[in-house]
Amino acid sequence: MNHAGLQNKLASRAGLGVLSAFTGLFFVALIAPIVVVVLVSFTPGEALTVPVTAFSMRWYRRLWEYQPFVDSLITSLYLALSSSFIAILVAVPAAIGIGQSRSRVATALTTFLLAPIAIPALVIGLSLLYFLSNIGIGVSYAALLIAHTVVSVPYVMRTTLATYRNTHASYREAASVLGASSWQTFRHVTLPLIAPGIFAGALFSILVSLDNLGVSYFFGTANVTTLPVVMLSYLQNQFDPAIAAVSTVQMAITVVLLLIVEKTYGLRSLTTQ
Amino acid sequence: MKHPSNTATQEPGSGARAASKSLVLDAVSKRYGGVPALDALSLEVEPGELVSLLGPSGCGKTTTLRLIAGFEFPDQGSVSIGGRDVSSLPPNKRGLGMVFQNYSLFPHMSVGENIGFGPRMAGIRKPETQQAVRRMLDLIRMPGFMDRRVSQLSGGQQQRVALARAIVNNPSVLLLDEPLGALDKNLREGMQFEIRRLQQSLGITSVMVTHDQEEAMTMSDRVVVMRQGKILQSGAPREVYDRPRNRFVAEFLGTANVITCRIVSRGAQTVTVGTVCPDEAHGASLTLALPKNWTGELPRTIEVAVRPEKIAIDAPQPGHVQFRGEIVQHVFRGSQHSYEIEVPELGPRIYAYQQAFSSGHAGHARGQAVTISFAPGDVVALEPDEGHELAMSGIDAFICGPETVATQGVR
Amino acid sequence: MKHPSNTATQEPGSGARAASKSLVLDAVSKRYGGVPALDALSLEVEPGELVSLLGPSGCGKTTTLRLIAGFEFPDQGSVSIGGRDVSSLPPNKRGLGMVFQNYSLFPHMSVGENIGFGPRMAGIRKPETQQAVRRMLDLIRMPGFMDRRVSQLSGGQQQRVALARAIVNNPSVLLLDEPLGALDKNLREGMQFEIRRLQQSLGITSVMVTHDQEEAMTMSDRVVVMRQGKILQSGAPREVYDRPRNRFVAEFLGTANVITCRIVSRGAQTVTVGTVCPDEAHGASLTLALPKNWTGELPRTIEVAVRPEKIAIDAPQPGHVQFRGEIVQHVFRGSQHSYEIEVPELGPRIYAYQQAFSSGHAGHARGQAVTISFAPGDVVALEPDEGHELAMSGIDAFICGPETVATQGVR
Amino acid sequence: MSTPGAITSLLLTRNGKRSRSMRVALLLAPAVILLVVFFAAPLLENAVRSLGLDVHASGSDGSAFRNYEKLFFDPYYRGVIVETVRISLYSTLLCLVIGYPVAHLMVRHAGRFAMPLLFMLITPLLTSIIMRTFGWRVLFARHGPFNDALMWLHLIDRPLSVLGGPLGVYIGIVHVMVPFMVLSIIPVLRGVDRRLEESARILGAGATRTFFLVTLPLTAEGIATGCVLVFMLTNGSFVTQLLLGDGSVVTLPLLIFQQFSLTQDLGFASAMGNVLLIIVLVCLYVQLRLSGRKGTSQ
Amino acid sequence: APSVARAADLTVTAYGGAWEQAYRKCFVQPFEKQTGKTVDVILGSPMQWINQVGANPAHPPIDVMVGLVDSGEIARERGLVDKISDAEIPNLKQLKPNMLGYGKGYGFPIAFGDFGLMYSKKAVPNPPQTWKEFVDGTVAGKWHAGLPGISYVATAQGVIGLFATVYGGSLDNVQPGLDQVKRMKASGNVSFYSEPNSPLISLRSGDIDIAMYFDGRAWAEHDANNPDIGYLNPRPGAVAFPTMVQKVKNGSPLGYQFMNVLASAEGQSCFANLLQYSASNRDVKYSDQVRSRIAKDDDSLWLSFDVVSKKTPEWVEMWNKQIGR
Ligand SMILES: Nc1ncnc2c1ncn2[C@@H]1O[C@H](COP(=O)(O)OP(=O)(O)OP(=O)(O)O)[C@@H](O)[C@H]1O
Ligand SMILES: Nc1ncnc2c1ncn2[C@@H]1O[C@H](COP(=O)(O)OP(=O)(O)OP(=O)(O)O)[C@@H](O)[C@H]1O
Ligand SMILES: NCCCCNCCCN
Ligand SMILES: [Mg+2]
Ligand SMILES: [Mg+2]
Repeated sequence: MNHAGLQNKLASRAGLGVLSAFTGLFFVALIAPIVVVVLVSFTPGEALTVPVTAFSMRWYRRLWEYQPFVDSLITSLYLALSSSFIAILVAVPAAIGIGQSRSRVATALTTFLLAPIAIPALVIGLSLLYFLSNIGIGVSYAALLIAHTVVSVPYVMRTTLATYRNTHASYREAASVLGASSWQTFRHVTLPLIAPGIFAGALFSILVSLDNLGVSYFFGTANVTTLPVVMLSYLQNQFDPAIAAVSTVQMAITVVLLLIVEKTYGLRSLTTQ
Repeated sequence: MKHPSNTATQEPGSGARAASKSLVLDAVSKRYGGVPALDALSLEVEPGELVSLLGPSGCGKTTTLRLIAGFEFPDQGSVSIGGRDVSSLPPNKRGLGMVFQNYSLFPHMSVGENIGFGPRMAGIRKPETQQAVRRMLDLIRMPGFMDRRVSQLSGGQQQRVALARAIVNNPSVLLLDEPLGALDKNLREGMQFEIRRLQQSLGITSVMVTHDQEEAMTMSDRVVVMRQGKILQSGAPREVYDRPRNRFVAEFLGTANVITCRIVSRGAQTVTVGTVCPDEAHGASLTLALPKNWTGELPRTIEVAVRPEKIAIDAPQPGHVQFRGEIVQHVFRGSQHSYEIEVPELGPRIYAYQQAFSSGHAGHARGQAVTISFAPGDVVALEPDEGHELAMSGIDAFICGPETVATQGVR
Repeated sequence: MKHPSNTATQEPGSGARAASKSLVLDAVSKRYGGVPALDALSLEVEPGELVSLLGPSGCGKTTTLRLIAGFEFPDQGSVSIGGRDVSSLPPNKRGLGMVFQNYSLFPHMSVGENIGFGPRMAGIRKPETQQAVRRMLDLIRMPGFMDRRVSQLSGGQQQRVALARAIVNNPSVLLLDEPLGALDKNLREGMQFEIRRLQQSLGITSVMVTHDQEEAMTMSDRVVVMRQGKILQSGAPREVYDRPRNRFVAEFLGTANVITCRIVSRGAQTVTVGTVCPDEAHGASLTLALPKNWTGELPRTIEVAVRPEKIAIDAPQPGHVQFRGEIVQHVFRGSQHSYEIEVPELGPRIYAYQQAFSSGHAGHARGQAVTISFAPGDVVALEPDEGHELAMSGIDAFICGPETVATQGVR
Repeated sequence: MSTPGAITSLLLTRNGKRSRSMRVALLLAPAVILLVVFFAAPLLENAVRSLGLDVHASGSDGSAFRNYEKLFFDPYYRGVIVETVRISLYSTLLCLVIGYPVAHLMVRHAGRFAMPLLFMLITPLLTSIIMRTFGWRVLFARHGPFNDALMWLHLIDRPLSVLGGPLGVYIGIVHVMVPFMVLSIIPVLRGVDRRLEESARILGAGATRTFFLVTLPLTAEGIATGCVLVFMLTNGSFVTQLLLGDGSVVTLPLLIFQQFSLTQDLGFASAMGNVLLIIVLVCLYVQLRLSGRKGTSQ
Repeated sequence: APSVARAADLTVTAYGGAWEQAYRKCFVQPFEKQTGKTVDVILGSPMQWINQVGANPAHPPIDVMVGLVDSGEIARERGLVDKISDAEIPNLKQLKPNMLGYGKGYGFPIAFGDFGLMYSKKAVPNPPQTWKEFVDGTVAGKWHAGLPGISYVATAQGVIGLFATVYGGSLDNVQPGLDQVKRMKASGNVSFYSEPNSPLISLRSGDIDIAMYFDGRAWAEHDANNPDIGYLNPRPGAVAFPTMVQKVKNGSPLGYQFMNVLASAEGQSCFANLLQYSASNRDVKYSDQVRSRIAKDDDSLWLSFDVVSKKTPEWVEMWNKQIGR
């Protein structure tokens, strides 16, 4: 048929090719430093060196032996999960409230509820340290939980609001006409429909919490310290592949979490505002 | 299986008349931010009746349904179902069924779970719910679809599942908001039949909103034509079609040749009009029944309407009025021919339909001189419209002479 | 103002025949991931002609338009516009206009910017663009709308702006993909008129896709019925309506009573059939023209079609075939009455339309015994369908006897 | 109905006379109270502290507005404020320029690869900043893979020092921020009606003009969301600047960190925190105004 | 209000990793064995602890705090720590007097590290023997040098003080020192680092050839990964950075007993040999290797950290303005 048609196809293919090459490069750059960390964690040597020529689980055993890593990793995970859970409890109703509201006040409140991600974590941490100490909460797990929840709220609120706005009101109306009470409508219709948004927000807040040094910094106690604080303190005096190993373990745990979310709810919602 | 609405407990204060109705809206008004959406609207629906609400966009059809459903509450007036005032009940306490334009099937549930949602909410136990769902699936002729995902259904199938979900709980009133709006024409006509069949066989009192006038006439026991939050006319489809109250109704429900006539004289119940402009010298004269609500002084002119299918071409009958004209446009529409005829005595253009009786007959040719005729009984005198205009921008309006909604394809 | 397509430069190698056409699709095929969407489809459109593509969902109508527009490239075959092979040109080099179902007006631009987009792309200078936009606004009778935001327009106005935007550059071919699909019925009919008026007065060659058969017949010079990527039948609306090739076309374009008949004998150009099932003893017999493509062995039975409006009730004429039956359903549709009649000699049900001639006439009542009749010339022998079934779930099918698409409302 | 059921139904019910705003207020209350108490109040205390009125902090001598005087009238600190905004702004633009094509490819061409790509996209968020920095140091070392590859290709003949300057900072910031940009653009881009682009094409616009005149403006919403997010997050971060900039990039959050870790001048730190807050609020306000204006016109 | 539920009898602080392990082994465990009391160790950084105490001065979550000299000064000035004497801590008598003086009566150093030059023996076969040689060599491009940036907690002030002293200024006039840093920076042969591990990575990867660094960690890196590393204290000496311990005000009195262990010769011998730092107790026994590596008291430069602490905000600002950007 048409030789020129082929040419034209090729031209548009070439455009796509450039775009694909760019994106490929982008993703390589994106994961390269992370790949380095993972590789280094399997070195048998003392130092974090690249290229890694042999494979060893040595530093994973070391992890296991250095109690603060294990303890603080558990603390961090527990903290991330519980703070995002509390954030869900307060942010989801808020998102629904804003989603239903037609008023300007609610719009202004949206800004307010998003504000905690704009303030340096250190400022939030320090301010809260003095504030909480004044009201008698002091340094404790409770304080850590409060601080992380404050930072988690914006993420959960934002994604939930977006999903809620995307779900048509007629689903809820259909349910109530069919005899569902407000609670039943929420439980059986609204909640399942906005669940992906809630999970996406929770996921973001968990990821952010796991690496949030600034907010955790001031609240560590002997029994309750988060992984970033321990890592920072460890790095002051020692730099060995155990650090890479603990990072890899943390990453592996989050990836598993992600896969669970993906299998249960699908991650499409991550891409939903 | 009969709808249970009449057995509902009757509350004190609601009139005895209301009790015999399935649904009564009593002078309900609703404003949105100061702008009235419904204006003291009253409507009564008999048990088992299917009433269609018709009207231009924004006239308040959906608002009416939402007030009945309980999604909105009236500013004034009351809503009663089965003789019981439900004005302050939330939707889930009203025992209704509803079908939405986009079906609103729960996307996270299977077909069976969607249909079973109502019974489940009513606290019906699982085996009975399953049974009810199966009965519904048989009713809508989709027996094997219990475990299908909603996303795997075609539009027509979704529509039927939505219907099943709405009626499984034996609702006292079924509400349908443009239930067929999202379907294409062929499927739509099939579903009109299906819905009407179910509605009649189960005897469910129903209120439907549709944009499609023919659909409303085909399916309903009664059509209600609304404008700006008010009911203009309500009655059996044929009655409203044949005796439209005013020009708006005439033109909204099908096509109408509206002719402005000079008033010659007035009787007790009748008015005699001349069919040409007052400034012209000739034309026929007709004596017509006065519109019901006609009171006060007689104006100088009056509008009358004749439907295109009432006009015969070259087939005058005794007693019919006759005019000479010329075919200016001929459109073949399948089962009908549509003609645009210039009739000097009436004004520039008259529309006439002719059944396409025979494929051998080519229809009247453009330019052909014809005689048109119609029975005086098919001419309706219209009440003057209260300053409202059908929003038909782009269509020229004549001060005097026939004006027709341009619903004609043109060659 | 005449469309410029014929003046386009003619390239060597394109046939002389193609040059006289505005648009030629020559055996184009298109597959999506192995699944054929278009199958060696050929179509020629005359200058100034409006051709409508009709067919069930997924038959390839949109794909055809997209190939013409250049959004997709054919796997095989070629597309020529004004005698010039454009198969390999990108859309912006083809000089076309297009209107989409949802209008696709640029929401971030004003009405004037939308209409002026094409001239702007063509490098026309600002004052001239402004002038062209103003001319277009006059043409669509929206002179004051230059600076309006698109979101402030009604559906019908958006539709007209989309049309103006599509024709401002004097396109050689105008493509319309369900241009009126989003409008409600009254507005839709007004716009059919409007589009046809502009298309004819400017003489723009046009290809339109619509789901609405009546719309296609009303507006088009030619309708093309498609199925599964192929053209089944193409011709003037009346020709296709009156002489459908097979059952699919007959039922897709309006309503048809399809009756399965026993073949009695065969002539050179004709076939004689018996109107009852072969296992029954009585019934009328008819001699019909053989379908054009009829070759090979005669089957045992043949399907014939009669349109509902060709059937007279209680008004037999000489030479017409007659049957006795009983009214089982009567639906008032405004300008027509629709009857469902049980005719034992033909099978369970026959649909017949009757013009609502007089508002005084109530129509035939349910249960009334009637005589139906139709001219033998209005009966069409159908080619056997190649195993395709119209997807009409929920409608029972009879092995023998009339089958009709259930396009009837039912009381 | 269980107790939570009862409470929720109290909150969610559409009952007759209870107004919508009442319900909305009840739904918003927990979150708003939480943030008023544990976010706004501590920051307010902070603002007071920055005025030197506080009892906790040391070095609160001199005028109450000393800290702000310094921030607004000392050209150095003014410069830092400008630098802070500039870094955030450039990072935001970089993320946009890099992220948009990626989002475009993911939405329009990735097909079944979209999900794996999405996974990869959020990997930077999975590791701690310290380890990411280590990764970069290894990759961009004088004899690391990056320089080796360029040398091998004869593109350079002396190793480039990528890190330790503004370039390193931008690499580090874009690395973590670009996922937020892409994830904000994707849904909006997905929502763009392809027929609008096709309309432009058929009206004579080539691929490039179609993109700039139609696609880009139509994704303004997603771009705005992504930009605000990246801007806000960058504006509040310092670790990347600290670890990859080696002192070459000084921003307000970095100075705040210095006040914590070196001088313990918490009043000055708080003052800088408040300036940051003001910058962010102004940006949010501008964005809301912009999208609000669009909102009313639609 | 009581803010922290104390799990143990005593709460002390520590840096993580090898430091923590040595601290536990040499001090915490012996203390627990001696007294039968339990000790909790908080990992983190000095400023974190100071603020935790500062936020809860009446019920501090910490009893004994480690830190640097300047952070110790801040704690003292904010009134967060108790005065100490050999009445509560008898072992104070065994400490070298100049070092004890560093605590100003509110704490004492347990050990100190020198901040000298770590270099690659291959890349810098003839390392500079004086700071001036180092500066000139850097400016001349003989090597690429790593210097601590202002944001590297703990050492920047020492560096400013060092160059001020070496180049004829003083703690009251640090401009001459800053000028030299500026000079080196202008040569383009300097990288500033912000955390202690990057010089190690950079030295290994060849991005730098020489760096100002702690002796103990340089030797640790030498032993573990990089035998190419050499270390020396240029003349007139490297700044000594002691690790201070302080008793938190309103903290448990047990803290004094613990600090007595911290001051003990046995504890410090154990600790100094593990981390290769010089100890404050004059009776400490070093292994031969460690003795050869650690600073002699007189090649260290002892800055007045009480002055440094007061000057810090000013210096930070000067550095930021002149070198920072
Ligand atoms: N939630 C609302 N807020 C403000 N105004 C509203 C709301 N709902 C409806 N309206 C207004 O009330 C009037 C009636 O609206 P309604 O939806 O009932 O019309 P409709 O007849 O259903 O129209 P359509 O045919 O377009 O669906 C309109 O003017 C509409 O703009
Ligand atoms: N981009 C595509 N990728 C894969 N298949 C496609 C694509 N576009 C169309 N198809 C398939 O090609 C066939 C023809 O589609 P097309 O859109 O042309 O149908 P249509 O006649 O316009 O239908 P409708 O009336 O529903 O608009 C269908 O089977 C459709 O599923
Ligand atoms: N006691 C010797 C000095 C220890 C230095 N450690 C470095 C820690 C920096 N925060
Ligand atoms: Mg509506
Ligand atoms: Mg299509």
